[in-house]
Amino acid sequence: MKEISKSKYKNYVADRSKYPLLKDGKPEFDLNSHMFTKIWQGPQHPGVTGNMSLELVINGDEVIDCKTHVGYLHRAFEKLMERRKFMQCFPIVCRICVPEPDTNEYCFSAGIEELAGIDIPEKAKWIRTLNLEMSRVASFLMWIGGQAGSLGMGIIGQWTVTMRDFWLDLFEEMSGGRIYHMYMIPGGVRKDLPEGFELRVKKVIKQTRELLVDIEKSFLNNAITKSRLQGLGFIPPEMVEEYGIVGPTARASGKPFDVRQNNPYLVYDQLVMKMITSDVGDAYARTLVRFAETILSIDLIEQIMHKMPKTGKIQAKIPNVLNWKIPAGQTYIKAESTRGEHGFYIITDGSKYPRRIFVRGASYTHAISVLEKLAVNISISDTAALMVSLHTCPPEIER
Amino acid sequence: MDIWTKIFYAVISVVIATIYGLALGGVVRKIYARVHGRYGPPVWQPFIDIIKTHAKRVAVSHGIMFYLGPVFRFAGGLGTYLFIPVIFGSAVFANFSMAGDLLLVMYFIFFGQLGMALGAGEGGHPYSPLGIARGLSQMTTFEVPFALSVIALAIQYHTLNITAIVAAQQGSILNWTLFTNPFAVVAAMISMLGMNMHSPFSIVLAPQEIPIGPPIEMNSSFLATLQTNRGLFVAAKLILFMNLYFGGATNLVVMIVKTFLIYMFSVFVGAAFPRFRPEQAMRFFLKWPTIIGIISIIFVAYL
Amino acid sequence: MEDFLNRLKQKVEIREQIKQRDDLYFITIKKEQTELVLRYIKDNEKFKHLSFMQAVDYLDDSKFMLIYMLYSFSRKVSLGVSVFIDRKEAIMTSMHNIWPHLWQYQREIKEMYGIDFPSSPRVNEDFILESWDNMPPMRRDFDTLKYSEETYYQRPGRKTNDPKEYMRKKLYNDFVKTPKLRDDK
Amino acid sequence: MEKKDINEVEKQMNLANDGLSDKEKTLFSDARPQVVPPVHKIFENFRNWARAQSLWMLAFGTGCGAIELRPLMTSRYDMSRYGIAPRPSPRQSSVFIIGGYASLKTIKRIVRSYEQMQGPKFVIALGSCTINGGMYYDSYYTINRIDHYIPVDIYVTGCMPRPESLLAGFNKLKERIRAGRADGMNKYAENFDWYKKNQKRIIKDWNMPDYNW
Repeated sequence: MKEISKSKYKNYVADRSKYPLLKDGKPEFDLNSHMFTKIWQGPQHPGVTGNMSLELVINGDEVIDCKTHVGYLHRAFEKLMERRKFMQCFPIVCRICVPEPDTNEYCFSAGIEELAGIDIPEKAKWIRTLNLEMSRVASFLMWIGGQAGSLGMGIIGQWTVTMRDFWLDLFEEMSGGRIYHMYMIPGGVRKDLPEGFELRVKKVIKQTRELLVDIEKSFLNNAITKSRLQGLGFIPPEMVEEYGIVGPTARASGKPFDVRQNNPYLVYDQLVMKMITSDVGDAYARTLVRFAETILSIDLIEQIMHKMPKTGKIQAKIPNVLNWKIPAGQTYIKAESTRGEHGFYIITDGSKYPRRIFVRGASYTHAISVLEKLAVNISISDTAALMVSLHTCPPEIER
Repeated sequence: MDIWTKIFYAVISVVIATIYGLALGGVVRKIYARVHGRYGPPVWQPFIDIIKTHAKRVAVSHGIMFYLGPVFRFAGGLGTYLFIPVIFGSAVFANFSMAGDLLLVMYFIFFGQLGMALGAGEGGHPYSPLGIARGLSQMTTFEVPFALSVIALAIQYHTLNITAIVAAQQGSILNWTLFTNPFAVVAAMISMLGMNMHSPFSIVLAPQEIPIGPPIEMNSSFLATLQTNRGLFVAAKLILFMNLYFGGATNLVVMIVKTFLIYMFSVFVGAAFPRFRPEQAMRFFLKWPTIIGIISIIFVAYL
Repeated sequence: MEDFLNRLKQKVEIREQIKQRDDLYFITIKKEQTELVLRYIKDNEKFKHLSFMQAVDYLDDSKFMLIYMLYSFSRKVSLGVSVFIDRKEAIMTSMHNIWPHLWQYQREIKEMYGIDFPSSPRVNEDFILESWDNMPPMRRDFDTLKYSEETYYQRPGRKTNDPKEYMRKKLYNDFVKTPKLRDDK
Repeated sequence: MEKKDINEVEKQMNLANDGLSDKEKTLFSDARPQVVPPVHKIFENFRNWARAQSLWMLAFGTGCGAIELRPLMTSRYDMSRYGIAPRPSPRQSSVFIIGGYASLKTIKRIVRSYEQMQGPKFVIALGSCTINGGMYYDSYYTINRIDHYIPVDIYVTGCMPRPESLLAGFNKLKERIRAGRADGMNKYAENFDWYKKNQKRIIKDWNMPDYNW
């Protein structure tokens, strides 16, 4: 793997000192002064990631103020789960984040298992890890396409989304579903891996590796990509912990924060993996880190396929799901999604229904506080690229 | 030749050029699709699109200038085309070429964008003025190397008549401007990238930034006019470049082959690069292409 | 970790302390001491990362629980700090000065639970819900099914089955009807 | 007879635009949408054919269904073969794909975008949640059936519908258009008051014009 080195340009820090005036920490504009234009970027806009919107105040091409508006995808999952039984909750948790549903499934199932005191079999753990890593690859592939697309290079998106489709085929073979898998049920996984699955995974891995080489040549080493992404959305290391930044975004700023390695879950402690960090902290560094993470995930899948026990139980015994009462307790389960720390906070009260389930998505801070801070003083052409480089996913903000 | 015959010929030539331009657009979509690994839309898709946009039942207008926008744009395309001799030595495709038509053509290339600015501004959508500001400033910058290159041609051939420039390049392939004045060609071809608005210079239409910019409010027949103009304008620009730098054409087949190859330069660059930021694009045109343009003038004037 | 909790105990009153996992602890503190505790453990005990802040409705006890989930990079431990506030006077001190991104959680809780955080930035703006005129929806006495039935048009034909009966029919009915299945081979 | 006349008068009357301030009222049109009858049959058939062959869909991912549109755009399913292309502006697009559940906040934007589209316009609703609420039937923030708010031409069921079924939906829509049955625009204009009443019932802060031209 190529070392991600520090680049030579000067860091770009948002500077509010020019105009407008700040009053009580809020910028003040006189929109009638003909100096500022207010523009809504989204929800109907091809540049925003999913269904969210930015309320931008611009002066010429420069963004002066940015406010994120979310809630367009609010389905009230947390409310719905309060009135569903534990097993009934399961099919709807995966709908929380569309590009990467498996992390939700894992967090929910692991939380339920922890509170109910169920140990899942060894092989189920391996299959879960495999599933999580596969979903990471699929999500990253889509993200690379989005990052290139936000810069107007549609070709990368075409290639990667097609490649993601082959990964979805593997999911379909494994679980029966393309997008929503509902595979990691509480107590294990739903079905064993099909016969010959390993061979097909290897084939797709080979194709993906070839594609990634192409992408590295044509997109990451492209002079225009570099000139646009370098220096964009600079996150200093001090900001990481203050703003709750996690995942590849934090790692690109030099903070080694990876749930898989800091607090290993499932079988991650048995896998060999390297912490991928960069000390630059701009959008290009984030791109490189995520790209390296994709390769890392593929490596991990190969390791898992190699080390996974061939036989064994895949489901622990769980009580009758229709009358499943889980003793009172609370827990917080977290896992590493492509955007960072993804967690489920579950409180039970001894009844058939959960008392409260809260889903913590990494985009919650990335898309609101961090984006609003970083979007100041950049060109309006870069807002899409910045948003994608933070890998925002609106459904996990509003749930 | 009396004026009516001339006008009749011009109408034929405009229709053929428009059809050719639109078909070229269809082929380019197909090529993009193949680069993407797709099958792609049929070649005649642009024609169906135009029929469909005309077939809309409602058209929302935002005022008189809104009508004038597409009309001005189309007039720009038409004006550009009508003063370029398409096929050297053909009466049908001679159009209204005359002494000094090169200057008129350069004016018309600019004219359409100005008209569009008026019309799109009337639409009232905030992305329209952003797109117009980008378009006009980019146009100003890519005109610099192009103008320098044209000045080099004027010095080289001692004329501003396109027919005369084409005539001077006849005979051998080595008489083409491409070989007699390569610097001018390089400067002009780079500015053509900006003119055709493929990436990396697609900053005007940039769907991810300012969703398709100026024509965002254009609907129904307004849009259909713009689409028709796009076919004609692309053909006109390519024919202009073919005439000025690649020796013109003596028949239709040569014309189609040459313009197609010239366009492919733009298309392949477009498929392989992301988009510039507006200020980067402007800085780009004012740097190397301009220097090359100046070198080309020095090359023909003093060497 | 135990050292840290003992140190904390000397300073403030910890009402409840649970060790859920090796890397997950929960403590309950008094409402008045929240800001003090949070500042102390953020600045002195390196719990710098705030994973989330949320509210839980205990309708039976007429209380809200607010939980701040912190994480320490150096210890690799999560710590949930929970506070109980009264349900009728749902007001809490705003902590947005401690973490710059805390305001958005407070804004969401204000909207979803109706717990007020005076002086928190943009706390009264719409966050997720737009044009909402009912009670805060995440409160437990809000009936979402009833609201949905009253507000939105239902398409007739949605059936509700008793899962027990339905599964029995689906799984075993065929088998009972055609018992020869097994003999076929 | 009298009653009918009143209705006629009412239909001619302009919209109230109550949600707007006095200053904004001057900026927006207050005309009602009108029913535009099709032209002569032969021409209309030709136009319908063109409409069916060139479907520009609005790039508005209203829900999770948007994720299956991307595979549809890329080489595996490649919808551009059928003349379907994404278009960023509602003014220029003719197909609106409702990607699944529509939350209250989104339905306002859906209505607004739908009204800005120039007719004839078609709506494809994806997923079970647009038909009867699907698994969000009891959610307080998602609507249960979309056809009470905008006219729908084609439903594609499933959660998620696969790209193949989406393509099948597109082909069904084409058949409908060619047969001249996809007339959602006129349906909307005819039943304008009913649709508006339903929309205003759930969108409490109606701060846009009654019809977004």
